[in-house]
Amino acid sequence: MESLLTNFTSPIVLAFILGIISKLVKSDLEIPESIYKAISIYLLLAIGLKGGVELSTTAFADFIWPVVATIFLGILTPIIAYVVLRYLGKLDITNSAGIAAHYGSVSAVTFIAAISYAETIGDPPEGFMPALVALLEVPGIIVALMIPQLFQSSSSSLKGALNEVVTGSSIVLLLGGLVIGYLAGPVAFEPVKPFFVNGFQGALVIFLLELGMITARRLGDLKEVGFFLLGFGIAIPILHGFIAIVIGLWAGLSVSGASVFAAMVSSGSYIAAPAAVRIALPKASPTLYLTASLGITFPFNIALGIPLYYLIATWIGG
Amino acid sequence: MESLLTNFTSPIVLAFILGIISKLVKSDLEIPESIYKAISIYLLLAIGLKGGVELSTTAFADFIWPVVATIFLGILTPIIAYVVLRYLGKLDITNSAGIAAHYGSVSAVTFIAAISYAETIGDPPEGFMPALVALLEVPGIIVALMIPQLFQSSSSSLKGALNEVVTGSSIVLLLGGLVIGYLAGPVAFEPVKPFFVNGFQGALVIFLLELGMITARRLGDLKEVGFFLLGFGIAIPILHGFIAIVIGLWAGLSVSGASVFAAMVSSGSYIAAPAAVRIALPKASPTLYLTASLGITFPFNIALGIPLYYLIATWIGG
Amino acid sequence: MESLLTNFTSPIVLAFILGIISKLVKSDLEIPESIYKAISIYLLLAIGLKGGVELSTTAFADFIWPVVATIFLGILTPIIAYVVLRYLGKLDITNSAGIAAHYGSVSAVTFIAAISYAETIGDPPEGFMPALVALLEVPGIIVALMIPQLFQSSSSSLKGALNEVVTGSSIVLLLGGLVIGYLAGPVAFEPVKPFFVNGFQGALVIFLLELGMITARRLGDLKEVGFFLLGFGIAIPILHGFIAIVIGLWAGLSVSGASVFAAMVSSGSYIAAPAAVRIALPKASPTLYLTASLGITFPFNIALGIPLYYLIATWIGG
Amino acid sequence: MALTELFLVTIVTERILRDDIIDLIKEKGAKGFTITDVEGVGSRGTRVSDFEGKNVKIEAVVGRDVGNAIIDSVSEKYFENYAVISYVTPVKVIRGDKYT
Amino acid sequence: MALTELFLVTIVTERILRDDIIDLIKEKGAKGFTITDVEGVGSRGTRVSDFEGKNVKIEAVVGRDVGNAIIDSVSEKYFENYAVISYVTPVKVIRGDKYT
Amino acid sequence: MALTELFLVTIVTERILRDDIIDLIKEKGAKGFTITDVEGVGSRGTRVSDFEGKNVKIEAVVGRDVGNAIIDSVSEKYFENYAVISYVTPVKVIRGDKYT
Ligand SMILES: Nc1ncnc2c1ncn2[C@@H]1O[C@H](COP(=O)(O)O)[C@@H](O)[C@H]1O
Ligand SMILES: Nc1ncnc2c1ncn2[C@@H]1O[C@H](COP(=O)(O)O)[C@@H](O)[C@H]1O
Ligand SMILES: Nc1ncnc2c1ncn2[C@@H]1O[C@H](COP(=O)(O)O)[C@@H](O)[C@H]1O
Ligand code: NA
Ligand code: NA
Ligand code: NA
Repeated sequence: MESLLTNFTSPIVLAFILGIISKLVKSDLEIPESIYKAISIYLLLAIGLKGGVELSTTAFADFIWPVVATIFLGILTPIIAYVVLRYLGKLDITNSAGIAAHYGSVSAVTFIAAISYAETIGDPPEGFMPALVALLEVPGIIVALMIPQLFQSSSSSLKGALNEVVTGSSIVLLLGGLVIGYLAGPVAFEPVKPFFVNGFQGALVIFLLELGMITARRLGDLKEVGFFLLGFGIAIPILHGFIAIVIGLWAGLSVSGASVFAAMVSSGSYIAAPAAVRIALPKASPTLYLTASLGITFPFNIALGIPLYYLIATWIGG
Repeated sequence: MESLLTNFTSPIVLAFILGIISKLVKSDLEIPESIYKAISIYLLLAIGLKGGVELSTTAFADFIWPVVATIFLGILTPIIAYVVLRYLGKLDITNSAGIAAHYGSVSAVTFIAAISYAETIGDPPEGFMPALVALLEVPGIIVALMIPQLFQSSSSSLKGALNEVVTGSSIVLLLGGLVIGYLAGPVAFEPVKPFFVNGFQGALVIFLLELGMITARRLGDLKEVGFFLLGFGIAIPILHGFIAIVIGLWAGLSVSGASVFAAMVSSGSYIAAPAAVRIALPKASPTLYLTASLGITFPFNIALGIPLYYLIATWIGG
Repeated sequence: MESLLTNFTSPIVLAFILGIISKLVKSDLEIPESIYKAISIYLLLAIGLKGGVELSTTAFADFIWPVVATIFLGILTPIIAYVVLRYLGKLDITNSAGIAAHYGSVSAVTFIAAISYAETIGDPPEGFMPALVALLEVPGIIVALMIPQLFQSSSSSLKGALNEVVTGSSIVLLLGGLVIGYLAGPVAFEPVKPFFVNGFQGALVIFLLELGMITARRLGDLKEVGFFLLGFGIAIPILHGFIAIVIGLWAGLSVSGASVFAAMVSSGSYIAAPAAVRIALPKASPTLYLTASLGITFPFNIALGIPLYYLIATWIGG
Repeated sequence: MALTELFLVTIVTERILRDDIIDLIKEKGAKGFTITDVEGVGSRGTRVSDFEGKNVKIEAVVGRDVGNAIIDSVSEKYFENYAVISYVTPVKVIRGDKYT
Repeated sequence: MALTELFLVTIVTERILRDDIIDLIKEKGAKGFTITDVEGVGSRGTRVSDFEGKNVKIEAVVGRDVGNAIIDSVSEKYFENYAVISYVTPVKVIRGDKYT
Repeated sequence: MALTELFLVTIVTERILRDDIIDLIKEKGAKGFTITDVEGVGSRGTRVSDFEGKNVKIEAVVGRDVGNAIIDSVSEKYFENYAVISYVTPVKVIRGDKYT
């Protein structure tokens, strides 16, 4: 419980709430788009670099099983999501697949928030977690987008969409950062460390302020999407998170690692997936998939999910 | 005297001068608008956060009187400004009220510059000062905009204007920062501290470089506005500053606190007020009120006012 | 040799390569223009400030000869470049002069990269080097642009072009920073130091990521420009670098100082010169001069030149 | 592809009027609009936006009556005290019926 | 100075379609184009770009046939599922022959 | 509301020419202008701006003579060596007398 409160006194969570409020009161506050882009470039590159430096001092054996677990969940979660949407939610194939693609992929910010939560409570996860994020981003989207093809010979431009994802900026920055950090190693990383490490948490505050504002716009659509999706957006992350914790611990992750793993697996992508789905499944409603992943699951994870996964992980694995 | 020189070797003041020069020599140097906006968001949020963290460890009794003093001066200063403009300056009601609104409100940057001056000379003010800035921003504008209504049943859209001010980004960021800092407290603030504290003074340098350029554009209008306004832009801040020091000390502020208080009370708003006045008093000339607050009073305070108020405060209260 | 490897594990060089790759794989990654501009403002101001602070504690005698050497090379290098282009390369007068202007001036980023290379290997150069960069930027451009005037009474708007260069943002920021740093001195610089010193190397990483992307666009033009220019873009910096080392050491620079001096002298401008040449010599082909300075010489210097100059300097002067 | 004859109403004005103008054209019946950040110089120099000369350009494809209603009330409401220019161009629009 | 009668085709659409539309108009024979970042509101609310309502405006000066080819395939390909408006204006162009 | 028949002269060119073109159109008698940052592709690839393809669009509402004067000197001065397109559209302007 106490750890839940910790999360609510975190400037990151509070900034997210401030962002929502500022939109509700119709403030003219806005983070310029170029700044928003710059901060996300900075955050992705930073976790990539830090992850890479860690990898350079990690034995391959230590993260082979987490890698396997990640790929496995990247394939499993979109299928779970699809089945739930299609047969419980009675959504059509296209929208079910479109939403599933989001939950098969990952929200980098949720991951980052989970990392900084773990660090704040003094229990940092394994250093190679960023590598898993890069790994988790793509497969889920591919799986979900392929589903409609089984049922209908849709002329969906799947290739174009994948292309979009694989060369997407988040992949390039994460993988690029990982490689740079790996090649540079701790010594060469030293001089750039102040920029990428000390400023990190603060930049995250500004970023979540903006995400709060973006989320606020989505909240207006909540009534449109109906109760099922609302429940879905909360139940699925908990389910996926729970599975991720079990598998993560089994794969040898620490309690902290497993809870961060749960945060990323349970999260819904809101950059890579939307772009891919918009291209591959133009008939899928952006209002549905964006509201679910950005309007419901994201705030849930930031505010409650992250500490919750940590509690569960401690309870199972501690 | 020596403290005056200190101010002139301050990178902040020098950057401001560099900005003016770069425009005078028609350099193509320009700070992108999004960067300018980002820095002002950063600065406002930072002082808000720091103020909030301080508040979380301050006794209510310590700042109740400063709060009263702030509100009182927020009402008094626009009236003084109006009377001087209307009856000494013979300006019409609309322009008098329009300019008065600026001097009733506050320039956040002048406040920030005053804080960092105080810190540089090793005498930091009370930690709750940012709360007073948020408090001082609005009342003066309301008072000034209401004046014309007494004389003429002007159809001025007062409500729209106020709305504009109260939900303005500076208020949201200052108050938001204060609340976040207050709730987070010193411990949770620790991880974001490097970003918001260490980078602060440097970001201010870039910001004043830009403000120098903006001010330089205003200087061209100086001849248009005539000698009265030039004198007004220098005499009024000194008068308001003096009153603020006396009342501030009486309210229990330290010498340093009183001098920072003087800087904010004497300053003229150049973001909130102009927007409000443009809407509520469209007939008031922007050339007049912007030149006064941004072209005359702002540089005066940055270069001379701030150290001057500190001298006076030491002399009276030290 | 070992120092060469050091350079290839430097995050700065690796980020540059990442930038090139991200364009080759057609990633949608892009650094917003305003961010790119902001970082270059930051970098130029930062080295200016640091240089100025150093100057404030340096005896005039120590850098009078380096100053002379700089001006001398600012006049010599464009002439060498012109002769090679015109008589070996058989390029026409206009294009020869246009390209020569670039090699007569300096690339601030190459200089910055050289500085941080020297610092990384624990052998920082003299503190006044930034002053030399400011000094080196202009003369070479003037000399090169005047050459065509000797041969043809071209109606080239030389004055407009120079004006452009002298008031260019890089000069204003470098000189401005130098003066501010000089007036402020070590003590007043202290509070802004974290921002301008600690963040420096990291900001450079982002900047080179962007420069990698810009360079990648140039690479497409490589085939167009032919082998001569390719050879020129590599041979000339080595030649100029060698001359700079000899003269630099003679002028009393340390080994490290001479190698940084070589990096700046050998580099080709890609901001000031292109703008000036485009105006003064509109008939000169941007494809030629930009590909040479940005597509060939810049990457060569970043990856190989900088450590090479250091080796040569150690070999001659060590 | 059938093209409908409609009118493109363009309004360039100070940023501070952005939202008011948007409300105005919606109220007059525009089905949509496109906004561009621009800079400009005209008879009025000073702006109150942090940066002088920063304007917005608001474009709306509308039918004749809506167009007239918009420019009438824009000129009536804002011409006297604010920096604003407004002009109309005839355009041929695909699926034009959507915008009237 | 000789002016040629040509057509300015304007397309405003979601940013995500930017490159596809560029390829399309090149393929249909446009010799060049100009792109502007804009914001907009129309019949479709939601965008998938990080920021809603962010659009691009793509303008191409073309001859009659190329213009028709462009708007036909734009409307055919994108009208049903994407946020897009497209309209045509006659323009007089200097050295117009360059663009046909 | 009375509308005047005037002309909208549009010039899209490399950023580096921005100020020169502004001076030119002022000198030719334009009372004002609007500037937009745009990107573009045309017959000339390379730009010297840090970012390739970055252009400015300069629009001026002017009378016939001023318009002709502008496009004549633009094409004469800049067409040979610089990336530039220029075209004219007839527009109906409110209070048009202000701009001639
Ligand atoms: N003749 C013109 N052509 C194009 N845009 C103009 C013209 N005159 C004014 N504008 C635009 O309209 C804004 C307001 O004009 P004004 O009300 O004359 O200050 C200016 O800032 C320009 O952006
Ligand atoms: N009537 C209109 N006038 C000007 N622009 C429009 C109009 N309708 C739509 N747009 C632009 O076209 C985009 C897509 O429109 P829609 O497909 O109706 O959502 C909008 O976001 C606007 O930028
Ligand atoms: N056909 C066209 N339609 C619209 N804009 C064009 C066209 N051709 C050129 N442009 C614009 O004018 C600029 C210069 O064109 P150019 O001189 O052909 O390189 C390009 O970068 C585009 O922004
Ligand atoms: Na997921
Ligand atoms: Na005040
Ligand atoms: Na050089």
